[in-house]
Amino acid sequence: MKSLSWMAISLFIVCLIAAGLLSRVYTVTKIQIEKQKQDGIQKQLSQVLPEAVSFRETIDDTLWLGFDKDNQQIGIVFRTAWQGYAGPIPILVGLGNDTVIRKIYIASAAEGLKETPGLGFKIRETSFLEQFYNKMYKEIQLVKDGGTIHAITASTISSNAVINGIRAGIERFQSNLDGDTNSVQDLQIDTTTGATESDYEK
Amino acid sequence: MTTNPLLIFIAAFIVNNIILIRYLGLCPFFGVSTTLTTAFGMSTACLFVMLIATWVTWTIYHFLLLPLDLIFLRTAVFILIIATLVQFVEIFLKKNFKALYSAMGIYLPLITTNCAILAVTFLAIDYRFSLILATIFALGNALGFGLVIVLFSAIRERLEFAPLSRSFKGYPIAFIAASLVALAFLGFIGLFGLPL
Amino acid sequence: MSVFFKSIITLGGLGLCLGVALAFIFKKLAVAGSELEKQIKAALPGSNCGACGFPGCAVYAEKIVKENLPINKCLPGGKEVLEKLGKIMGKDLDALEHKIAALICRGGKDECRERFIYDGGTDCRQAYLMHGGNKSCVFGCVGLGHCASVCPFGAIKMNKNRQPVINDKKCTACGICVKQCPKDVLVLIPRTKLVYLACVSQDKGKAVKDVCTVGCFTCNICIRACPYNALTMKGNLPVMDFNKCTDCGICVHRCPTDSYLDRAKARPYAFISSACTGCGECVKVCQFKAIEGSPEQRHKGIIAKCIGCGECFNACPVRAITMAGALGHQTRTA
Amino acid sequence: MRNKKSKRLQYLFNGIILENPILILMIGLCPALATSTTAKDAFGMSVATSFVLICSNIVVSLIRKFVPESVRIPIFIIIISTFVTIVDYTMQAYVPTLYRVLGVFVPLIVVNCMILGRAEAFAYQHNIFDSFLDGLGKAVGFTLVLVIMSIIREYFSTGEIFGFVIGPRFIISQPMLFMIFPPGAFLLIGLLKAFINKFIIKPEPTD
Repeated sequence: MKSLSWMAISLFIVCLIAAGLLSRVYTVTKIQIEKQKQDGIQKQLSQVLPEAVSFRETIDDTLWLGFDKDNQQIGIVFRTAWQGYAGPIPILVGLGNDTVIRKIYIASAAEGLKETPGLGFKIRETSFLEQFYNKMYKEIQLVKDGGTIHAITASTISSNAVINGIRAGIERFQSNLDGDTNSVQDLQIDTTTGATESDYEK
Repeated sequence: MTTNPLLIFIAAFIVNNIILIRYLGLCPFFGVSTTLTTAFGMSTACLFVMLIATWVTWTIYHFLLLPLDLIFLRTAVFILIIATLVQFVEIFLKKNFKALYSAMGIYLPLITTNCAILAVTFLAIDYRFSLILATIFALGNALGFGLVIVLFSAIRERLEFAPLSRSFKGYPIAFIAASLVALAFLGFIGLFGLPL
Repeated sequence: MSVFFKSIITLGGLGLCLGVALAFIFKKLAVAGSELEKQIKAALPGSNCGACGFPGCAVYAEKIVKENLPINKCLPGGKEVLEKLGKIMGKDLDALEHKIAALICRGGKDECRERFIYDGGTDCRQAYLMHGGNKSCVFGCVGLGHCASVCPFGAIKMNKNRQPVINDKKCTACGICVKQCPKDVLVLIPRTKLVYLACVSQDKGKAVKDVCTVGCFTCNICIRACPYNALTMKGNLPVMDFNKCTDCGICVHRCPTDSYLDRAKARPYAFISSACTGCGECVKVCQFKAIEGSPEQRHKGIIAKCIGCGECFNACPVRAITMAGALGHQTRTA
Repeated sequence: MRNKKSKRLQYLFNGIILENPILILMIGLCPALATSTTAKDAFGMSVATSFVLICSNIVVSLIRKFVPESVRIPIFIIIISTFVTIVDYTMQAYVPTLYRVLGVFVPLIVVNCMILGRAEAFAYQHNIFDSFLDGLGKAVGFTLVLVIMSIIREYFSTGEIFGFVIGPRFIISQPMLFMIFPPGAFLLIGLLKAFINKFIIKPEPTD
C-alpha cells in the first residue's frame, strides 16, 4: 500500500513544484510581453503615419486616429486584409486628412504572413510598396486599369490582393478623416470593377 | 478558420494533412508504418486517443484554465492529461476488451510521445473551435493520420522488394517515398478555397 | 500572488487526483505477479524475435507467469537466459537442446547451373514465384539472400557462391530464417551435431546427377558405410537418425558427391602407441586403409588417409590407439 | 579511472555523429523538418530544444531515486513541460518575431520524442554528470543536423543563408519552392540518411 500512496504523492509534489515555478515565470514575463506588444504596435503606427506624434485606438486593433503635437487629428491608420494566394494578407495603411496615402506596411512572415514564400514575399519589398506612397485613392489601380501600380511579375494574385485590400480599407475608413471630408463623399464607387469616376481632377 | 464543419473536416483530413503538410507525428509515422496491420492498429489507437484527448483538454481549457486565467499552464496540463489518459486507456482495454488490446495495445505507450495528439489539442484551442467543431477537427486529423499511415505502409511493404543499394534500404527510401506522397498531397492546396 | 495560488491549486490538484486515480487503477487492476512478470521480461533478451512462438518477450513473460509455460522456449537466450529464468522461477533447468541453423543444400552458383536467366527482384521469395527459382534443381537454395536480410542477429552472410554462410557465434537459432526461406533449405539442428546431409533433392539419382555436382543421387554407399547404421534411405534421400549418429564423419568421406557436411573445425588422427599387439582388428575396421603394419608387429596410422572416425579406437582390444591432434573429438568416444 | 573518463567523453561525442538523434536514432524528426525552412528559425528552435533537453536530463537524473517506477512517465512529462513553458514564455517576451514564426512548434517540444526518449532511456539510469553530457551531445547533434538542413533548404529557396544574399542570380529569380514545402524536407532528410548510411555504416540494430 505504501508504494501506491507514494505514487500519488510523488506526482502531486512534482505538480506542485512545476505549478509554483511556472506561475513565477509567468508573472515575470507577462509584464515584458505586454510591453513588447504595445511598443510593437506604436512602432508600426508611427512608421506608417510619420507626422503623427500620438495615436488613439478607436476600433480594437483595426483603426487608430493620428494626432500631431497640438492634438489636431492629421490622419488615420487602419489595418485591412485581402485574400492572397495562400491566405489573407494583413496591410497597415497610413492615410493623411487629404486622403493621400503616406506609407503602407505589410506584415512580415514573422507576423504570420502566409503568402507563398519567395515569390509571395516580394510584395514586402520597398520597390513595390513605394508605388503606393503619396498616392490618391483613384491612383491605387493596376496600370492596365488606369492606375499607377505595376504588379510584380509571377505574383499577380498577391499584388492584386494588396491593391484591393488598400482600396477596400480606404472606402471603409475614409469617413473617419476629419478634414474636408465632403470632397470625398461624392465619390461614386462602382463596387463591381472598383473603378471610380471621382471628380478629383478639378 | 472557416466555421463550416465540412470544410474543417476536409481541411484537417486532406488539405492540411497532419503528417504530410504539418510535419506532425513523424516519429510514429516512420516507426510503425512498416506493415499494414501495425499501421492499421496504430491509426485506430490514435483515433481513439485523439478524440478523447480533444474532449478532455477542450473542457479543461474552457472551464478551468480560461476562467482562472491560467493559460500558461496549458502545455503542462494537456500533456499530463494525455499521458495519464493513455495509461487509463491501456489498462481499461487490457481489462475489458482483450482482443482489441492484443491488436492495438502495444501501440498505446507510443502515443504519449506522439506530437500529433498534443498538436491537435493545441490547434483546436488556437482556432477557437466549439466542442463539436473541435471533435470534427480531431476526427479529420485522426483519419488523415490513419489514411497517410496506412497508404504509406502499403508503399513500404512494396519497397521491401525494391532492388536498392544497401545505403538506401530502410529509412532513406521511406523518406523519399514520403516526399513523393507529400508532393501529391500538396496538390490539394486551395481545395474548396482552403488555404495552406 | 493570486496567480501563484491559483496555479498551485489547479495543477497540484490535477496532479493529485490523477495520481490517486492511477494508484487506484494500478491496485485494482494490478495483474497478479506483475512484479514477477517484470523480472522475467528483464531477463529475456528483449529482441522480440518470436522464437518462443509468441509475438514478443513481454507476451512470453506473461505466458510464463499466467500459464506456467516451460521456461526454456527462448532459444536465442541460450543458457544465460535459462539460468536467469530458472533462478527467478525457482524451477529446475531442463535445458532444451540448443540448436543452430544449418543449410541443407550445397548447390551454389558453381555446383548447380541455372535453368533460365533471372533478372527480377533480388529476393528469394520473388525468385521463388518464377517456377520455384532459376536453379535447375527445383529443390535447391535460390541463393538471393532473403535469409541473410531477415536474420535479426546478422548471423547469415551470402558468400560468392550465392550460398548463405551461418556464423555459429551469432546464430541464436531463433528460427526466423527457417520459417522465412521459401525453399525450406534451412533447418535447425542441435548445436552439438557436427555431420549432416546437405541435400534436399527428392529427384531420382539420374535427374540429380544432371543438374547438380554435389547432389545425393542415392548410391547408398553411405548407408552401407555407416558403422552405427544411423542412415536409412527414405524416398530418394538418406535420413540420418541423430540419436544413433556419433558424428564420426565416415559418410562425409565415403560419399562420392560430398553431399554430407562436417561442421567440425578439425578432426583428429589415429595414433597407435607401443602397446599395439599387431592383432589387426583396427585394419579390418578402418574403411579408409589408414592403418598399415604386418601382423604381430606394431601397426602405424597413415595421417594423410585417416579421417579421425574413431572406429579403430573402439575396435582396439588393448586400447593402444589414441585420437590425437584435434579439438573436441577425443571427448566423443563411442 | 581512465576508461570511466573516456566512457564519459563517449557519451558526449557519440551523440553528435554515432548516435545522432535525428539521423541515426530517428527521433525528434517533427521539429527538425518543420522549422528548418530558414537557418535563423532552425537555430532558434534547436537552441530552445537543447535548453529543454539538457535541463530535463539533469532534473530527471537528479530525482531518479525518488520516482516510483510505475508513474515515471507522467512525472518526466511534467518536468519537461515545465521547462518547455519556461522557454515558451521567455521566447514570447524577449524574441517575439522568432516565436511567431515557430508558432505551434515551441510548445510541441514537450512531445519531441528525443527528450522523453533520452530522459527515460538514459537519464533514468545514469548520474547527473553523465546525463548532462549525454544531453549536451544529443543537443549538439540535433542542432548540427537542423542547421545543415536549414542552410540547404534556405539556400535553394531564397538564395540567402542566415539572411545574407549569397545565391547566384538564377537562384533568386527562380527560387526552388520545392525545398520550402514538405516534400523537399522529406527528400532532404532521406538523402542525408542515405549519406550517413553510406559513410558511417552503423550495423542494423538487432531488435
